[in-house]
Amino acid sequence: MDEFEPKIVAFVCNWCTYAGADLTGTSRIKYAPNVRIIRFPCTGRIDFMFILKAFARGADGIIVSGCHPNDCHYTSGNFHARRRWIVFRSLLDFLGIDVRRITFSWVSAAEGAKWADLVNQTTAEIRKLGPYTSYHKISKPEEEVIYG
Amino acid sequence: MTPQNKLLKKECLPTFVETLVKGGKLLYAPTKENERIEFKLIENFSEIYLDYIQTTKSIKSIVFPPIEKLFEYVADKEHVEIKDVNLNTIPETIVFGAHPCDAASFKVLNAVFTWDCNDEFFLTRKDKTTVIGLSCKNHDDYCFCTSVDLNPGSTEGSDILLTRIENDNYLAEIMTEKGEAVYKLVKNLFEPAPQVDKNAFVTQLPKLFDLNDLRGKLSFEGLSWMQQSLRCLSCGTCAYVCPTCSCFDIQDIGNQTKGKRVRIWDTCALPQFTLHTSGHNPRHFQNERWRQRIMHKFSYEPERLHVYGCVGCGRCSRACPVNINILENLIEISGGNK
Amino acid sequence: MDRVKQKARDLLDSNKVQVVIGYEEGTDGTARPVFIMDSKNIDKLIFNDRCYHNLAVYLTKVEVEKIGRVAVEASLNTLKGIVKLASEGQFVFEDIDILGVNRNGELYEFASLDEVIDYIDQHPVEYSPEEISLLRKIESMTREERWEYWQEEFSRCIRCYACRAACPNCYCDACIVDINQPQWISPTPDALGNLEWHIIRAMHLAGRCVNCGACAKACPVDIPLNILNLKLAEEISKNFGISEEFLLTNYPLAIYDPNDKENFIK
Amino acid sequence: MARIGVFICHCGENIGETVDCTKLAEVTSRFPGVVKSVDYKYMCSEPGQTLIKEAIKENRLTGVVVAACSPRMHESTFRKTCSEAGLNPFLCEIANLREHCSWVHEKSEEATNKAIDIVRALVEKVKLNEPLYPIKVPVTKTALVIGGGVAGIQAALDIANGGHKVILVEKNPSIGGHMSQLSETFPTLDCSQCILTPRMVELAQHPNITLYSYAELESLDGFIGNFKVKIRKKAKSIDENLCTGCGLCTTKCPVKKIPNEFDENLSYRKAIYVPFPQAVPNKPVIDRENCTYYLKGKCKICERFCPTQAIRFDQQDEIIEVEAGAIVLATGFDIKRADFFPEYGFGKYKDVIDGLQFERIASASGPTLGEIRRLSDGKIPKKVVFIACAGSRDPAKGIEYCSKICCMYTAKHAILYKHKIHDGQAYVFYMDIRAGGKNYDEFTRRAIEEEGAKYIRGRVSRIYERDGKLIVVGADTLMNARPVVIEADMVVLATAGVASPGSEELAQKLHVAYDQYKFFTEAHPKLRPVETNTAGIFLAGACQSIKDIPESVSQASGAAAKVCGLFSQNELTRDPLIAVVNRTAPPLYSTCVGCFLCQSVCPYQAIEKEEIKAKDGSVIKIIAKINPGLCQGCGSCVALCRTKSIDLLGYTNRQIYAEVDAILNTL
Amino acid sequence: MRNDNIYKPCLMRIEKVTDEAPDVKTFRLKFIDDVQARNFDFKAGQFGEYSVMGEGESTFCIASPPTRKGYIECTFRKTGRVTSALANKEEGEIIGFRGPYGNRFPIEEWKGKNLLFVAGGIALPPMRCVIWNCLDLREDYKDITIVYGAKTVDDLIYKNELEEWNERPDVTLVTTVDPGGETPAWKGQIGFVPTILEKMELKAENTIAVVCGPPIMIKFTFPVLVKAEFKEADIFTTLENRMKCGFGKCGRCNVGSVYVCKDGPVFTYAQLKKLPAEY
Repeated sequence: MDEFEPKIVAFVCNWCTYAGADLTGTSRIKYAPNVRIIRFPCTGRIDFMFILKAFARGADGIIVSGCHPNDCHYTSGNFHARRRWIVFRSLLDFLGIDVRRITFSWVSAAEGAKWADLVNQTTAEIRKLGPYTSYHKISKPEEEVIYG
Repeated sequence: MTPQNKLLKKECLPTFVETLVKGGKLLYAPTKENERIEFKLIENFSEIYLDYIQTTKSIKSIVFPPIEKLFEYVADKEHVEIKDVNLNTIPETIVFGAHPCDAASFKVLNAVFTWDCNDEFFLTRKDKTTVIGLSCKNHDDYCFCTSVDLNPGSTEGSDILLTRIENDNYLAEIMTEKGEAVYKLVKNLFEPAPQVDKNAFVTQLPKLFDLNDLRGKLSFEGLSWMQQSLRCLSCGTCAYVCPTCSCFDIQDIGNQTKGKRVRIWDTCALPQFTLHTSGHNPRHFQNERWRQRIMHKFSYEPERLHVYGCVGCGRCSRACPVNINILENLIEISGGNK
Repeated sequence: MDRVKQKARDLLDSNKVQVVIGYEEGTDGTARPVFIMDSKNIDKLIFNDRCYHNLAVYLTKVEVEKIGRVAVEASLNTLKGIVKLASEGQFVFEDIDILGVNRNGELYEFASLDEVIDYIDQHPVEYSPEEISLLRKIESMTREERWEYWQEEFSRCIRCYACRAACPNCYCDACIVDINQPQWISPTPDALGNLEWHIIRAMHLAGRCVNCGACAKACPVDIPLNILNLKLAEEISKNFGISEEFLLTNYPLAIYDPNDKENFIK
Repeated sequence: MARIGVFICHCGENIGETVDCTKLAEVTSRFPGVVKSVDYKYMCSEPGQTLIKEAIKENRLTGVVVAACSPRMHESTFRKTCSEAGLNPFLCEIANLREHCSWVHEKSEEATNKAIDIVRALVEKVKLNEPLYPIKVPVTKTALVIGGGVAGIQAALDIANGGHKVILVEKNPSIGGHMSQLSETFPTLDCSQCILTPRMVELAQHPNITLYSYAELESLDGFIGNFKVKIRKKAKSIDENLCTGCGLCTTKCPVKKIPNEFDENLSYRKAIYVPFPQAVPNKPVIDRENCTYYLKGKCKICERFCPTQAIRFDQQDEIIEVEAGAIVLATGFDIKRADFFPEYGFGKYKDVIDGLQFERIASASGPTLGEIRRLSDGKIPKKVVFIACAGSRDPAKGIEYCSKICCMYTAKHAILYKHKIHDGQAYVFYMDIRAGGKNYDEFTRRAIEEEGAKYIRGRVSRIYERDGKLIVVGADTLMNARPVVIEADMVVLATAGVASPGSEELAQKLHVAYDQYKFFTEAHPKLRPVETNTAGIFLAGACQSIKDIPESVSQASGAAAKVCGLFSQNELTRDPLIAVVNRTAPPLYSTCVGCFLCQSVCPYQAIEKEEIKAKDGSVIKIIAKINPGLCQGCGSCVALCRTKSIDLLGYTNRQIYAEVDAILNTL
Repeated sequence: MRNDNIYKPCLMRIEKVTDEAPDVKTFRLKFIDDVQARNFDFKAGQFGEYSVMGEGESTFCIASPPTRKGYIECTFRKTGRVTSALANKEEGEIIGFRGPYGNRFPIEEWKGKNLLFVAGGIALPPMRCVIWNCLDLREDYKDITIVYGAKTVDDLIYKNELEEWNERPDVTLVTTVDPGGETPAWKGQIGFVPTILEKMELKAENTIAVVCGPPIMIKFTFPVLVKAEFKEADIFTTLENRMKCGFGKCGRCNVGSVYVCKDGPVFTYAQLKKLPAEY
């Protein structure tokens, strides 16, 4: 059997983390190829449903990252996002959803190395946790309900 | 076939059930867990709870599941392939301990799903389902099967109907070939039936209104539809617990290249049910939707399908979050107690 | 109660309101909402501990708006619902009349929304021991147990949306589950669809919920939905140090404190 | 149907070495909707761009994905390319293969697979892109400058000289600000008034400038290019048109003992007064709090003597409404005063004074006419102790920042003192000498080396009076914290600079962010230092943080340049990537339910209320409306909206769903 | 398995896409399966369920006449999820089709009569089917008059066919646009359809009227026709209730006891008057 390769989606803000990941590239720092980035203008734009949708579509792990507090390009987007995450994460945890699979992070445009570390650490962590079978199982279109 | 009566001693009941379970069919029966009584897939007789008045949800899910896959598809730029559901994979199923109201509901569903063209999903499920009914020992204030021309000992819809008689033994009325087939599996458990008056062993539920009266009084305009329904919150509970409500929606799950088309329950109580894309909604207000619910069951279905869309199980009233009691309203419409 | 009835009668007779929304005896020993448009039916009105429905839910319904001005017999939970709805601009407080008596047995006389808020403030929310113990029980489970627990609970969900319909704060014209471009929430009553629905419901009420429990009471299959709301209410007050009074008229997820603390952002 | 073109750049070997571009192009060509998929050595080169342009035309492309370097690098390049080929530029997306893939992975199948996923996501996104057009906002070419200190004056003059109208609002009776109070300025020691007064006069006479002194901002509405401003003109109690500024009234006024704010309360003024002789406008105002007529109902001596009958006791505050396209905030700073330093006896001992008071004493136009004398007994102080960092950099006092100007002005004070009292001895207690700036360090060294000021590195713990002397107790940290006790005749505290009073209220009126010390916050600390987070509002001078004169003036000129840049166009062009509220068919009209919870999440106050009206004018529904002039496209409201009534152009919910779907290869 | 899956669509290839008006397109569709193509038959007025896999189904009429064999056409406006997905399809791609469903215009009964077609906006497609059907059997009918209006000139659909009808000597075509919707080059009428109709000399005798359009247009057109002494049973229209299944099971197209999907979509004014106003 093939070794499990985690599928990880990263939701990142344009101004800090996306640029930070650019810097990782410019610095030629190598990291695990398991992460796919989706660009947002701001962490404030990241709807929590996107996280759920990514899990439902087969992601094993998720990275959500943006500007450090006080660094938001739009002043407060990351502060609002942080509040939402605090609440959302506690709800997910309460429902038994594996919050270890969601890495929230601040990565600035200057933190190319941090981005590489973040990706590597998250990939290693998810690799350890294995595929997110319990969520994927309920998401499969093939699953049939016989008696509801 | 000619119906035949048998006796099933109470001590044989567990063996009866467990033999059926071992026979490879899925067996659903009422269970009680945390005060919740529901039909569930059973493995042991001990899970079954028969002293119930009514379950929250009906047995319609077995023949008309909340989600029914209609087909799967894969598609790319130039090809679309539709993969049929193999109806042979639908399991043989036994519903054990359903009350006569539930058993009778399949007839109503059948009328809808065979009107002009046959819905094979429903029909296959129905054909593969054997209903072992159980006459009612008790009723509550929500029950009104006698008012919709059924009764607590009615064999309508049951392949076998059990009635608990003296000494907690069961009178088994074997009504159909499907019932006969089950009977044959466990023939040795049955004894010849004694002469009993079945009605003495079922609950006595007075008739509270007359269906024909009701139908005669129903009118689109002029009734207090609004007064009756103002309390209504526009949820779909009544329809989803109803054994005869059969409205559905068709949805695709997946994306344009891979997925399935499913049928899922829907309800006329939600405004979206009839909402046009243009924004126009023929049944915008709740009283219009409430009227549709009552008219559909007691006027349109009898007119078009020759069945009444109600078996008097009272589930909608019990489940209603704001105590809209359909019996109360039907009595009001039909003009009082009979 | 007689004074409440008298006031209701006066309001209807003087045509100051066109409908009184209150409680009456239901058919099974429970109380249920009643709509009285003719003062001769006023004697149906009751008010007691069995009157648990949050009547604020009716104030945003098109069917009710159509009738005219409303007087509502308000329990504490209904009052909270009213304050929340008014603060979210769903109606003008002055456009409704409030019926009921306070703990001293005096008729409600609220001149302004602020007075209602003051009144609510004097009667802080008390969660039932059952609610709290269930919450703690779930919290003390392992993650896998919690998953199993909720999967089992949600498996009963038939997506009848009674929870939504009974909630005064679920007043959106187009609920997110009805939006299909994109399809936010899987519309099917299966494990995924049910999970997504209950997550979004809890999230949309986070910081807005008045903890009246109407959702759980409405649920025909007894899913303890209010525990989700309760959990988030606790999280919000714990994490953001927000008082109940503040919550009545504010939405904590649309504001922030630069010093909000968390322990999970790397 | 979407007709998407995918253009894969090798970037020389930067991408091509790691990612199998040929395979990528081949796989991509099979994606639904992709009608053209090519790879090329350098897509950003002239031939590369031509390739794209030709493909757009030949294949009637409805969308383009360029798989190349980061969009931060060449997004605008390729969008322009598309635009030149007739494709709306917003129908072009960049797949970041270089920074996010080839440069960070080794050559491998995984790298190519990742590249495929990245391109697939962008292809699915671009299918849902809509053509967008830059938003045009008309510009009112009038600037509002708030604050008439040196920064405000500079900004106003620069803008006015650029040919645009300026309205300057100053809360005091005269413009000039703190600079007009100063004696000399560092490091050149030229007379402050001498350099400032001509600018004040120039401003007063400038045809493009309207000055409202003794006025404050009442309220602000609108957005960049289109602000609607209400200004409260406080009643001066004189008719400015009639008043000639002869000053007779001020000499006749019987109320004499009012502390003179301009002189830092070291002298007195009348109830009707001109703050200082060079004031602009040089016309008096009546201080109603101290005027006998307003207090007791009679007097009116000024009215009796006024040769032009210009006194107006019944004058009311006036609200003036003006329109402005841009606003420059130049409200300056203040310093900490008396009760902040009980340990230094400030306020208790007359000869413990603050820096501004020393400026006034040292000023030729000041209360002592430039002679340095003790306030207690008028004697010449022979020993003066200057204490820098009085309050600044002191977490215990709640001010953690450096007030920046104190090191320099303390050195200046020491020099001025030495110049005026040759046998005097100046002592300076300091923490660090911060003298970064042109000729600044030379200046402080001059104070120490040439003017003989004794600099002691350490803090003063206590000051008390004994026998008419001020005993200053401190420590010299360069001498192992050896205690230092100085019997001084005068102590000058370089008290911390703070935000000017009312900054917070003003910031709230303007919806400008401010920090914990109430200084206004710039849009970006490095790259947008003169802009606020509210488009069209700019910062000049010490209202942002304490600054010295040259810095304030530079920033003012910077702000003026920003304003002139803004005014150089008749219409503002803004990126159309903004939020929009949906509209649907009746009876809903919009799925927006008007809860307006989104309003508080918007950092730009861009969410307004909009009434949907029936044909008869009755209001059917009130919904949110995004002001395209204000929205910056952060999308916070979009994520917050429960009914998903708001969407963000360029990052719509559907686009992101499509991306999630595609990037996980569930297609 | 006994019968076919009634929910399973036939696969059809898009042969031709025509842009009719902003957001309005016409597809010409051909069955991929020869057997299905051979067995397929329909009548004017019937409708189908058109689907894009993964997006769902949408209901609209068959817009081409049964007299033109080998293909069907449909015309739709991009409004919801399915129609948006359909609008993104292009020639050569495959979509699903179920049908035909519903009743039909009884055009055999109209033989020897005059026909008046009145349509507004995007409601021309069901009418186009019956118009072409009758034109293809031209000798069966007497005078044929078509009145068609839209909001603006841009919104008029089937522009080529309008021209064709206009040039035919055996058809009287009146086109109109709402006031303000005209262009400088517009040669047709300006005004709402009922108003234009009122100004025409309508002959009710031996004439069948078919009216399709938005509810507001229909509401004002019926009285005009009645005033011109059309018999209520001779005025036909189509209802467009929301549907999902198309064959009387899903339950949402009820108007009273009538199922629009089975008993409709074609109704006479006389029939409509007996129905509750729930459409």
